[in-house]
Amino acid sequence: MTVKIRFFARFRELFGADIMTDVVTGTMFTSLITTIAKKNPEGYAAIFDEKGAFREFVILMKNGKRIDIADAAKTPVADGDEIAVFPPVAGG
Amino acid sequence: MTVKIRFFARFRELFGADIMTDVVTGTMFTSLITTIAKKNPEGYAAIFDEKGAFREFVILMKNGKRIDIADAAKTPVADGDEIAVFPPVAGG
Amino acid sequence: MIVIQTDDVDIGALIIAAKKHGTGAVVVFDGVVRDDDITEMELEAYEDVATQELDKIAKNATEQFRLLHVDIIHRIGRLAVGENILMIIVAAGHREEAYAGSRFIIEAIKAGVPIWKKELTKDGGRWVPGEHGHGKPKTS
Amino acid sequence: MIVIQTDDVDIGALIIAAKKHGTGAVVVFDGVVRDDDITEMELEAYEDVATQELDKIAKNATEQFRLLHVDIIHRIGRLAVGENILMIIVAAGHREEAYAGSRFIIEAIKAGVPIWKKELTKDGGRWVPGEHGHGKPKTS
Repeated sequence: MTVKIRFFARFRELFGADIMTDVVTGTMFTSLITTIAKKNPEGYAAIFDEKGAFREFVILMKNGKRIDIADAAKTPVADGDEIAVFPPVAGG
Repeated sequence: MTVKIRFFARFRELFGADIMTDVVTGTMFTSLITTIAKKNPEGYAAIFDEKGAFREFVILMKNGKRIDIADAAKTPVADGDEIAVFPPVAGG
Repeated sequence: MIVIQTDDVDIGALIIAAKKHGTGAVVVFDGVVRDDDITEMELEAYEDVATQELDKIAKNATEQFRLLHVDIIHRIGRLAVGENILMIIVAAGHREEAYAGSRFIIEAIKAGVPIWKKELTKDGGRWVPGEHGHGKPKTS
Repeated sequence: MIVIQTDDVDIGALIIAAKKHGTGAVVVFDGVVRDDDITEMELEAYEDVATQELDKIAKNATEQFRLLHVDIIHRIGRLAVGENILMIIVAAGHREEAYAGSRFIIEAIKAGVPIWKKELTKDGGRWVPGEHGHGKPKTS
């Protein structure tokens, strides 16, 4: 199954805007992002702390809805999902 | 000596916009307006109460500066003064 | 521009002109003749004094809220429903100052500038009572 | 009109269009690229989600402050110093509601709409930190 991962702002500069990736059924949000992020050490360090946990300010979304960092490890992704990972917003 | 009296809003409708009047030296603000107002009973009742005192909401000015009602009886007018009498403001 | 006049102004052009160096926020207040079953609104001012008061209010707001630009245009004469009565254009470095400065100016105008409004209706008209009975801000 | 776009808009025309029946006050907030020693500002949005969030914010503000009209135009792309970033046009019966509604909308946008700004300088650029660390309004 295929999932689209979108990065914005500083994370976009590190990873690119959109990544389409094939995942196996049952893959969780956190493990998916961890796998993608590990391909880029600077990007990984921007998103994850030394213990491998999402940095506290990172914002996660699945199909436009916020996912709490605490829930991300047990939130599965499904075919066609749009996952977003971004730093704090600064519009206006 | 000559003084200009200006009425605004409802008071203007009752008395007219501007009145030029000759007064003797030593005339006080309150007595001047009382004299003018008495020529028009409806106008008088709009500005003065039953006891002949300025109604509490009436605003008085001399040359663009506020005169307190309490001070008006002992405030003299001088040649060339511009006196204004008006109801509460409602701009904006 | 601090002015009392019969003519309307181009708010869009004033916003552009308000953007002085350092501007991060412009706030516009536009008071409009509301359709309270009226045919027209008639506005009257003690013009010299009202203009002086508006100047003072703009100066106070500029100092107090570090505004970079202030326009106040108060119209007089007969205005139809939907027409602009009062336009306040304020520029500041940040939004907090722009909003606070704008609000300060409108409240000060309502409280003490000698301008009056009469609502004209099919059956005649009535003078709009001021929000502040004595022409000064309420303290309670 | 609730929109995220690169183009600027004519604020004067939007004010005129905002005057729905019953309007007594229009308040405009115009956020501008401030000259903080930058060459340009670059704005980026998660467009679909940001537009949905702006729609929600406009709806909440309309209900909470009985607004008669709301426009939110947030620009993205490269903007020069002095250019409009965000325009909020709000109409209401009375000024209290118009000011409060306008302020509610800008604070909600700052707090939670996925849009980002990068200040471009001679030496490179830096992403503007959000006012709210977690993308949610601070509770303290």
